[in-house]
Amino acid sequence: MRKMKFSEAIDDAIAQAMAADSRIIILGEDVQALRRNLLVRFGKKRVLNTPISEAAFTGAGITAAMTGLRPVVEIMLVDFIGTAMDAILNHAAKVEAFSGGRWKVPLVIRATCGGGYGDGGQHEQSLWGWLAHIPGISVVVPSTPADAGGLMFSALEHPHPVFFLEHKLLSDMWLDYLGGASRKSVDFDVPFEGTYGQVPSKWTKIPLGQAAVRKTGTNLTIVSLGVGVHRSLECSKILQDNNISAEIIDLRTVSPLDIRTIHESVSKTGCLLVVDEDYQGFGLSGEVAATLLERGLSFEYARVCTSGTIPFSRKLEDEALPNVKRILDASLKLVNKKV
Amino acid sequence: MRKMKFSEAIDDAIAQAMAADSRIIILGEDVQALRRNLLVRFGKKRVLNTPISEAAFTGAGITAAMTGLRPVVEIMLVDFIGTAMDAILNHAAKVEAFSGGRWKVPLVIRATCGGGYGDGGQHEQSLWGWLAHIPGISVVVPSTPADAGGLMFSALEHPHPVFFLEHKLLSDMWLDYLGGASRKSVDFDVPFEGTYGQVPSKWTKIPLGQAAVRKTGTNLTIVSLGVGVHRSLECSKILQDNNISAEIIDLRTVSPLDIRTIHESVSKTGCLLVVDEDYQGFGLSGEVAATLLERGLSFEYARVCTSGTIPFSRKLEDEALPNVKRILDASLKLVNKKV
Amino acid sequence: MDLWVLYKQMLRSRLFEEAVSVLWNEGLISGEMHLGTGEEGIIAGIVTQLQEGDSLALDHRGTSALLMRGIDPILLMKELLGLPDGLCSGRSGHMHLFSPELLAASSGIVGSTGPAATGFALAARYLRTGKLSISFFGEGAMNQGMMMESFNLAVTWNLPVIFVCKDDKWSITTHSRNITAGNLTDRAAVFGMPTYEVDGSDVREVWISARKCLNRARAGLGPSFILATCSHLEGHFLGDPLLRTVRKPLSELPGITIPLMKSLLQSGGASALSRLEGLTIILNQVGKTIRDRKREIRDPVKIVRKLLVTEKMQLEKLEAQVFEELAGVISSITSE
Amino acid sequence: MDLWVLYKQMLRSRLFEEAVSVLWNEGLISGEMHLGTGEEGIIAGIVTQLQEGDSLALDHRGTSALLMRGIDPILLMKELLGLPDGLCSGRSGHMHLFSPELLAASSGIVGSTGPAATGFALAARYLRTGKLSISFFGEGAMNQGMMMESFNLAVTWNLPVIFVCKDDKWSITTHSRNITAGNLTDRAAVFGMPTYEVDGSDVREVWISARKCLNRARAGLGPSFILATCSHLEGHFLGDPLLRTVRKPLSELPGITIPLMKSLLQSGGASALSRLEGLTIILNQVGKTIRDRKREIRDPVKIVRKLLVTEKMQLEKLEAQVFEELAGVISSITSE
Ligand SMILES: Cc1ncc(C[n+]2csc(CCOP(=O)(O)OP(=O)(O)O)c2C)c(N)n1
Ligand SMILES: Cc1ncc(C[n+]2csc(CCOP(=O)(O)OP(=O)(O)O)c2C)c(N)n1
Ligand SMILES: [Mg+2]
Ligand SMILES: [Mg+2]
Repeated sequence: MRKMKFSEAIDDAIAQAMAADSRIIILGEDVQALRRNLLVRFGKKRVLNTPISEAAFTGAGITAAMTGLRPVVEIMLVDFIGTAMDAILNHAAKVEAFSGGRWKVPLVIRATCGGGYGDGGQHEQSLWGWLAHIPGISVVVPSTPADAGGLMFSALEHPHPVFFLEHKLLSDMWLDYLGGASRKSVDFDVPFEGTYGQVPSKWTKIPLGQAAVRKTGTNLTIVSLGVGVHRSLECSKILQDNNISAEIIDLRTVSPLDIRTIHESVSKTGCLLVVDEDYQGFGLSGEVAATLLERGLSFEYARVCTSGTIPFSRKLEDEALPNVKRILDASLKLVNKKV
Repeated sequence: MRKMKFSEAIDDAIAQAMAADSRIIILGEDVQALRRNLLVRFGKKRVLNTPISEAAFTGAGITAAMTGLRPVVEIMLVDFIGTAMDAILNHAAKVEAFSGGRWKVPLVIRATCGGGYGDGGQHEQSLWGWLAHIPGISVVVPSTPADAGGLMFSALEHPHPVFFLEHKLLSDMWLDYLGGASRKSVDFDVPFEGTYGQVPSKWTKIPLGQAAVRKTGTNLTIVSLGVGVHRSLECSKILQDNNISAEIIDLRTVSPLDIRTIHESVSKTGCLLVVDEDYQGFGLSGEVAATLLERGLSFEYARVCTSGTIPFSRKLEDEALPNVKRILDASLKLVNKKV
Repeated sequence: MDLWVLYKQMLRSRLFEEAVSVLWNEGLISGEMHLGTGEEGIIAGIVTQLQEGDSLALDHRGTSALLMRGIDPILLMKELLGLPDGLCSGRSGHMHLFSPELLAASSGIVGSTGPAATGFALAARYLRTGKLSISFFGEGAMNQGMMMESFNLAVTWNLPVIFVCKDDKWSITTHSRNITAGNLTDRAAVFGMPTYEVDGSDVREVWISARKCLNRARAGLGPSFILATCSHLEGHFLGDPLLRTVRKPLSELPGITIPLMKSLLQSGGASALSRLEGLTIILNQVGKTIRDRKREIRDPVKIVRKLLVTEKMQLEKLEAQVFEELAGVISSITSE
Repeated sequence: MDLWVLYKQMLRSRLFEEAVSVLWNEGLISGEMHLGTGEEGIIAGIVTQLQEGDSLALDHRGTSALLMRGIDPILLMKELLGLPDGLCSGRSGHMHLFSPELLAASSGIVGSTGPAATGFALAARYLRTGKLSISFFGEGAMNQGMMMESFNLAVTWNLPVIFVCKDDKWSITTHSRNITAGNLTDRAAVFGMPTYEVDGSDVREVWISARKCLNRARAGLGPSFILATCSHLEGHFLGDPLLRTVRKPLSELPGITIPLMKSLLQSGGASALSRLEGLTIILNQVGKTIRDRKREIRDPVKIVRKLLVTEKMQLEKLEAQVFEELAGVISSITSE
């Protein structure tokens, strides 16, 4: 076992895969600087800087994947995906269906996501539920270094397009790159448990579509992902002090959604709280509820999400994102409802 | 009272608004042909053909709206919005929030949507739930000529961005333009009740966020929109023969969602079926369920949606979209569950 | 350059698409239908020169290129008919045809063949040295951002792509010149690619320019651009509203002119002059369509046939062969 | 051209942004921070010539233009600090500044000022004849599809826009020339706009070219394009990783080089030669940054100051005024 930082683990998993599979290449803006450790090991033929042309290089990644390469296309911040959305919506997600299943798109799109460092509403979105709405793509959102590496390792062998989202608040590499970490006195509410941790000495696949139960409990199921998992864990300690035992599920992948694990838990607790940093409406938080209802389950339900454009001011931002206080309030209210 | 076709009603409402408000202009690909009736009345300064540059002209529509015009930007098929998604996601939807509420974007984006005429998966998407996920934009999906005109009339006075989606199967103008209606023997399953009907002699606003109860009933609530409303109505007749009385709610706007009307109905019937032509996961069908659960309602739930890329073949397409048979099966199963 | 091969491929494509037109008009093919009739000279001049391992990014008129590239016409026709044993199991339709064997992908999104061909070429550079990709698109697509981005990307990365702009002057009902600034060949050249302008109705011209581009790409010297003019015999798509008006004025015009006149005369709106201007735009659209038709469209199939007509026997034999193939396709489908 | 006015605006902007830098480094401003220090010559040469009713589409370096356009510096500073009584109630931050009064909108999305300025100009043509809009963006943004689309759209519609490309040679850590094909001025010119290339460190050059563009736009003759070179004194953003390495090699380098060397020597991967090539790219990035620094960056504020230094009294008075304004801003905020 080794210990690694969040983004370091991802790059390390990619390095292991790249060493074994010469078809893997990385392309995106500034990747020769961002992935400099991969550049010096695998050469500039496999780590390519692109122009600021997301539509063109994402689209190119798709057909390159269709004809033998395994590209990792980097979109710095997932917020920028709007410029390449046609490639995702109408191409990456649809080629396999259009071709009657004959042609696959083994493409990884890597992007950062999430807020909590005061960068404003065009640079802190999560969008994972939004992306998952499109049939034909998987969406991965890890919350620990070990998961990040293992899921990336999986994504690189997955025969279909995978969106791999890396929460900036978990990545000191990204916070550093964006200039934030160069200062002593910034008050980002970083969940340190997610930023650094044990990873296997050799990467193996963590299957897409398998949630992890981070904490077992009996009174309440909290379903979350990314930074939300750490906020929920923090909250569960306070709940414990109030004799409320929360079970915490880390989805790890939004799509495919591990509904079995959620179902089992909610059957037991009868109470579901979804903690989702993505926008509240028409997304992940609703989908979890609907899928359980479809399976005939009856339960109390609440959600803590982001409801509007994320404000810049750290204070307003903190109130807008799912924070420990909001999760706690919602949990208490929910559990009281059940009784 | 007059009678009008679906798209004719929309254009007529726009004409009435344009005559009263000189700031309204229309821009988009081929609009000088598509809106030729408006062109000859209001001149080419107010009906502008654009290059095939969705990103540029949608983006331009936003700032034009911010500085005094009231543009109606046309995106022929909503499927093409991928190319202009950044303008929607990061600009139209966010300017007001960023400016602390000081600057508004009174923009209408008009596009066609929906399938049922065998055009394939890149040309028949609905995407209304997907668009509604983005905070800051309203999404309108009418199902009758009268609603289409009245909601467009409203959209043109709305101070925020509105996506106005026009189902192609309801619009013989669009089916004709796309070449389909020029043939005698095509078997498109057009719901004729939605294509032609009475409209007021003078347009007045139908407020955004107000659903319409198309049929009252006691055993089951069917929530739908667009073509789905007509399919559901058809289905309700068969249900009636089986002594099942369905209440049918036409959402008319996806966002804002008229949760009050839905709540009232489901409180009564205890049984909710969402019929949604948009993709099933992470969208409208889940949101309706979640919002009711949040309000503490307990009910049986099912949904009939589109689950994957829409296939080209008319037969496969018909099976993929919410058809009467699928709605009927789901309704019966749901009602039986309740008993 | 073997004119017989070229003619054969063009004729195969033409007859196939004429059959498609009949089936579509009969209502046996659903949705929109964009034919490539009129652009066969461009497609043949390029596609017949491809090698195994080359790839194709096709737009909404991909049928012709797939046929010439060697797709099984029965599979293709079955796909267009939406049959479960079609090329893509009836799931694609004519705008989204895919053949992994031929490395050919289509898209109905205008401009998307730019990125697609760029990605194909990127993979070729790693895995299939000397192979290349073709991007086919219309002149209207030149205004799509991702297309221009692709020019930049392909040149920067020095990729083996040939960008082929099929200029039929129209983007559906819009005269492209009215919405396009500057000259399109210059627009491509400014990225530092060699460019060619050819009469796409003359397959020989296309073939010769394509040859240079292909050699360049195979030698690893980077992308090039061809602008080839053409006219689409069936207008933008089957049932093209402008063509319909021109072809069947008596049945089509009343539906158009009555609401038009009503709207023209309605009180409230622009000045009389502006209204007339608006009307002029519409009349111009129709007028241009009429002139395009009258001006004896340069049909690439007829043009190449004229060059071969002296060898009557061979020509007849070839044409009989092609007819027979198509008859075989049709009967194999109808017999099932 | 009044050099005193130009110098005053540039100095106001410089001092304001230097204060921002201090506050950011103190951790009082969150997120990223892109300053405009070094591009004041470009901004001043254009913005000081604007009239009421003209509009501004600003990129991620919008502070400077807003100041020169007359924004209340207290409101602006409060916004950057995220205070509830800031320009946008603390909801925007420096990348998304909006002022409806000044018709100024910012965006952090690279390339989006193209469409934004085009839309502003469209509205101006209808509602504010003779008024125009400015699009500011970097040379990296020229590869963004929507930017090129906007060139086409603005020319086609003959709109009063001035596209201003601030060429600092860098897109974050990427040398833009490596990912850009052809010459950027030619790329704009090919759409049929007049284009100008100027040394953006010399506000006089910018002013003169801008004058021509502005006159043209006001007269209804359509868009133009200016490419103005500059260097950003603080690199891409505050805490720029390349600059940090160059400025504080001792503290920054170990964190970078140790993993780099480990990875360079790790078994499995490319040949030794390819690895060295990779390392060279990184060293080149840093090297170019060092050279940029060494080559005595042409500071536009210093350059214009030199021209005024003979009038010592007036200069001192002006500078005192500007200092005082800034001091007022700071004290007004801190006193609250
Ligand atoms: C992104 C996008 N916008 C609009 C359309 C609708 N559309 C289909 S074909 C077409 C015109 C294309 O013109 P051109 O590129 O010249 O090709 P042509 O049809 O003339 O061969 C348009 C606007 C589309 N399919 N995709
Ligand atoms: C669409 C998009 N892609 C990427 C980014 C990340 N990004 C921010 S600034 C920048 C570089 C821009 O370079 P340039 O246009 O030359 O402007 P400069 O920063 O040099 O002034 C990049 C890639 C972004 N903000 N938006
Ligand atoms: Mg064309
Ligand atoms: Mg730059």
